[in-house]
Amino acid sequence: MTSVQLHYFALLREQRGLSSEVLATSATDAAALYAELSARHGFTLPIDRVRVAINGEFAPWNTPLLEGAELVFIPPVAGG
Amino acid sequence: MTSVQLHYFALLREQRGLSSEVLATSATDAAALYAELSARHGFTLPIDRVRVAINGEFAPWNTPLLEGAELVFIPPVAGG
Amino acid sequence: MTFRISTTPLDPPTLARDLLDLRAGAYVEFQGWVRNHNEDQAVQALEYEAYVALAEKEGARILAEVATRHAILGAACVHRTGLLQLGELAVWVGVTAAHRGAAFEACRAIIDETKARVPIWKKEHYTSGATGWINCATRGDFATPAAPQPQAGPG
Amino acid sequence: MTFRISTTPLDPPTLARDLLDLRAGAYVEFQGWVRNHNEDQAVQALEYEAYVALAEKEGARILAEVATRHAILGAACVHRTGLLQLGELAVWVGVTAAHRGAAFEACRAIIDETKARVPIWKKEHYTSGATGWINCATRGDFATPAAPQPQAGPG
Repeated sequence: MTSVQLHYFALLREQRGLSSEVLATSATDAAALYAELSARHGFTLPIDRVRVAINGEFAPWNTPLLEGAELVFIPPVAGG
Repeated sequence: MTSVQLHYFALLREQRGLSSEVLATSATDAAALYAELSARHGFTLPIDRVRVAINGEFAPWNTPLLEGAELVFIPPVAGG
Repeated sequence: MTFRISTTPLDPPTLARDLLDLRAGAYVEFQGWVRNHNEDQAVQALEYEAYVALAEKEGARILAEVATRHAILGAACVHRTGLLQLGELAVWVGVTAAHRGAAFEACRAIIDETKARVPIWKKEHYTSGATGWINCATRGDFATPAAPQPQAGPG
Repeated sequence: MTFRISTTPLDPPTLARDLLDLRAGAYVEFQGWVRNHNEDQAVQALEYEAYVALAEKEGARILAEVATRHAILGAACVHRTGLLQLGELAVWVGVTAAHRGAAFEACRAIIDETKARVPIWKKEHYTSGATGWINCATRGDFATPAAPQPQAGPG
């Protein structure tokens, strides 16, 4: 199990019902973690409409999860 | 002879040495009047770089001069 | 060249002052205002949320990229977060250049890239009482269609 | 939709206020500043002169034309005359639209057409002591080359 820190924004924050959490997961990469959380919390955004940031930078979905990493799933942006 | 009112701006005002005058001319259109004044005052701008306004509107160079008309020769503009 | 997220109202004259430059002949400014409609729906307010650390990092990258592509002298962008009322200023972009062509093109590029890449989200509150996160609809029911997804990774 | 010549300094926030519109999502502004150089010459001040009656008439035509070609909600332009120092605001254009594309394009078109068609003249005062009416050089010695001549007759 890997322990990671998660922050949620916008639609994902509302669907998760909280802004951050620390989670122990058996997922080995960011994509698997998003799939796990989608199944558990009913996220409506398919993974191909979401990006992931790890430790404050955009990262590929297949980035392995390291102990203590900080992840943010980024829903489609809409500034302006 | 036709009596017209002239206003000068920018380079033409400086080359004429005044801002307005009333002039009696034998020129029959605006182009002929510009040629007459160029010869008299040494205007450096050739007619193809100048436009003419008559009674407050841009007008073709071959517009006949009518008694009392107000003419402005328009040097190349440079707003902004 | 600063890109900033602000939780307080933006004052364009104050923001523009930092861009004063005697070499500049052109200044172009963009302001995004909260308008009273989107598509066919009447809007009452907008709520903006940002992932501030990454938004400011990605925004700074946008300004740097634009500065390499256009002959500009200065550029800045500030984006509001929080609940905004109709007519309020949501985003401000200012650009200076010796000549106007570069200033217009850079200003346009900065707001386009900001909307496409910077992690900021917008929830519309409609007069009907409904709300919607823009670009997040998954059944095409109320919000605007998703913009094309930007490429993953910085730059 | 007003086009105005002003003999006194321009204040952008005051000018922008007239364009406030709850239907507008985008506001684009252009400011032309007196810069400290032109081509390779150091500039000390600029002197603007206008044929006011025709300038305001032609300017109003430009705004009307642009409004028919772009989906804008409002537009205004004010141009200074007189002697302006470095950094001073010579011309201001503001445009509102529901969407930013139209606002950017219309703002650009207004300043482009204004520079090409409106009877306003600019004399540069160089730090060398020389002066020159822009676009009026006939021997290509010091001023910028003439812009292409606009068509005769109202637009």
